[in-house]
Amino acid sequence: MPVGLVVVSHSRALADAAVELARGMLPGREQVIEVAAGDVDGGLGTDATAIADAVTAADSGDGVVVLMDLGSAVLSAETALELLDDDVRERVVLSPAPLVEGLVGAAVTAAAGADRDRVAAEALRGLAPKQAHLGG
Amino acid sequence: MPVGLVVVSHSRALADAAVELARGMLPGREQVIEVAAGDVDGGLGTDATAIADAVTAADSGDGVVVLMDLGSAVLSAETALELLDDDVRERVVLSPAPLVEGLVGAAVTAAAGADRDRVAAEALRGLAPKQAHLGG
Amino acid sequence: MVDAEALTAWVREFARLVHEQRDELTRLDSAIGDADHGANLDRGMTAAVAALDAQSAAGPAAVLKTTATTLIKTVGGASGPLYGTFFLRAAGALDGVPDPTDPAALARAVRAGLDGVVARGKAERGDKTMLDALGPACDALDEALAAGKPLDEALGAAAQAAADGRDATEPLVARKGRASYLGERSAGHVDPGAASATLLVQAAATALAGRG
Amino acid sequence: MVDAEALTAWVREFARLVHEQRDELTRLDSAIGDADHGANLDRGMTAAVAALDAQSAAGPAAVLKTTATTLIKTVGGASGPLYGTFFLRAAGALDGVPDPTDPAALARAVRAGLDGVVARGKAERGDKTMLDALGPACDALDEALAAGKPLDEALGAAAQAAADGRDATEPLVARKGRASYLGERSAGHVDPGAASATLLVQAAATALAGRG
Ligand SMILES: Nc1ncnc2c1ncn2[C@@H]1O[C@H](COP(=O)(O)OP(=O)(O)O)[C@@H](O)[C@H]1O
Ligand SMILES: Nc1ncnc2c1ncn2[C@@H]1O[C@H](COP(=O)(O)OP(=O)(O)O)[C@@H](O)[C@H]1O
Ligand SMILES: [Mg+2]
Ligand SMILES: [Mg+2]
Ligand SMILES: [Mg+2]
Ligand SMILES: [Mg+2]
Repeated sequence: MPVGLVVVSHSRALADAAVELARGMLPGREQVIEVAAGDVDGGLGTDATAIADAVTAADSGDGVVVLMDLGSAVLSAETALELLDDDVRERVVLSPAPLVEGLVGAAVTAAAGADRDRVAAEALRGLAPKQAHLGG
Repeated sequence: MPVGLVVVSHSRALADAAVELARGMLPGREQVIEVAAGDVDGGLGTDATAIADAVTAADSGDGVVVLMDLGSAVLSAETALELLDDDVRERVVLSPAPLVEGLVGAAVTAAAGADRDRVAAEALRGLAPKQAHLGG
Repeated sequence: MVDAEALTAWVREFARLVHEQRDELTRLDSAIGDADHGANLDRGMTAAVAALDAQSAAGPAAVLKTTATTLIKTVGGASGPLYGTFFLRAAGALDGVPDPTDPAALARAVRAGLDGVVARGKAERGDKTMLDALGPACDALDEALAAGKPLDEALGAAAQAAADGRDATEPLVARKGRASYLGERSAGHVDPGAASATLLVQAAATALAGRG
Repeated sequence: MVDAEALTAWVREFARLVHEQRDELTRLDSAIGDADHGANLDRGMTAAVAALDAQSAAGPAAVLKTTATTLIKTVGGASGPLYGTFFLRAAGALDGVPDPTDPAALARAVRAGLDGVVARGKAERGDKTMLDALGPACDALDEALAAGKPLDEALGAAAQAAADGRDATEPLVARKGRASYLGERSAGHVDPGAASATLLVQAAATALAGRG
């Protein structure tokens, strides 16, 4: 089973749009990408219990890579790990990759059947093409 | 006049949501953030003429920092520069920063009146807090 | 005796103070953050009180655990996982303790909560966060109890230490959380989380008075 | 004589071929990209033809410039700025030239366009992009004209070189554009941009035949 992905953002609209962009790279291919975004009222915020649920839904036994936007999304994702069972928790990587750019690389790599560490590594490389092109 | 920002994305929804997130950091403060996102039909894509227009709208004489998602957004932004007058072009920085994380830092810094190079530098630092926290 | 009922009273009093100070907390957050700390915490604590009301008789650890999970779910901002972790770790420290109603057990629980906030947020004291109020409060509580002071007095000292710590955040430059994006410009404002953490300690002093 | 009318015929023929091959281009892009290359380029070239129809009599450079700005605006994907830059730089190379209708001027314009694609995309030949068709086509055109061949023959050689270059992309690993995300898995498929670039050169061979 492929590695699952979870997108954590303060903004549901942002997460959904990032997933749409990443899915554009996977015409006709399957990939689990769960979203946990927005606060309980649908405003800007994050909810660790929703993140824990998304990780559980994304996990098929081969692990999950979680991408977060910034700030409290990271704190909530860490808190979500605390809510999960030990065996699930140790299959989860919280990635410091750039949310949008990292998700695209991670999605393509996960859909191709790469393992969790390779998917996470690809997410971390997310800025590489842009940096190489702009020389930044 | 503060430095203007332009968000270039394949996805209008993504750009708008990123701007909303960044504006959340600026309660009661003003900041020019123009969006050029989506193709002419509103689908996923970029349009260099729309980017050139957004840069022109964002420029108040102290320069513009442009953030792009990936791939053809970068090519379209470069093409947009080719469509602009020389004097405007040399005030524009195309930043290889992470789109979402960089925009938040750039917006806070630009709204505080920093110059173009400081705004661009802050955009490039966009991943730093997340990386420091996660140790990535 | 710091039993489940006493802890519930503490949570309620914290919710009451947060609701009362909601606009002030948001005002502080609008200077160096995103102007939502009052709304975030009021939503979270209102939900926590509702969850405790809905819950049938539970032990001390369960009261704190319910508060934790509700905050984690409903606050939305950074203070959600941070206060959530505070209550979660505090609950863990009370769990299975022979006499959780002993003031020393309360002090250990609060210390575990503080350590949780540090582990979660990776802030140090002086970074202009809630830690700058919570940390000194914990220290004052421990010192007073170690010196044989009654719980009332110890909590009073803790509340004073929290308030002093909160006020001392004003000149600091933020190094954690949203405010850190402002760099030097974050100086000159009291940290909203330090202000709400002070309410948490004041609520303990009020609600647990006479329970030692 | 490669005048404005001839260049317009070239653009029209390219649009016709792209429309005809739209599904095939998209099929290629679905294997190593995002399955939109046919739709992108068909939308762009349809708009370019409409823009030329709407434009009153214009010189050779203006025909290419209108095509360029329309593609830049309407294609949406990477091929938009790339073909847009191709036509923009080609237009620039014809601008102010004493005899823009001379085959040598056409060859210089196409070379300028190719250099523009390189400057914009920063790809090298062998990176599995449109360059792998356009580059050899340009070389073949220059060589044939330098050897004194007539334009017809030179464009025929260019079209053959483009098709060979396109076919040669199949085993390559993509190093630019979306397909590069696939790494080794991009091998075994023809590059969609190399396929459409071949149509561009074939369109020149057809539309400019007998104009040398
Ligand atoms: N890493 C951290 N460690 C400790 N406290 C933090 C940290 N990050 C933020 N805080 C506290 O959280 C408060 C802000 O809470 P809130 O406004 O609810 O969240 P957000 O910043 O996500 O909008 C800050 O004033 C600060 O005291
Ligand atoms: N940097 C580049 N240099 C040259 N050609 C490129 C580059 N990036 C992409 N291409 C070409 O563009 C084609 C894809 O075009 P298209 O599908 O319209 O854009 P997108 O990839 O944005 O969806 C590729 O097949 C390739 O030939
Ligand atoms: Mg806030
Ligand atoms: Mg917030
Ligand atoms: Mg494509
Ligand atoms: Mg595309």
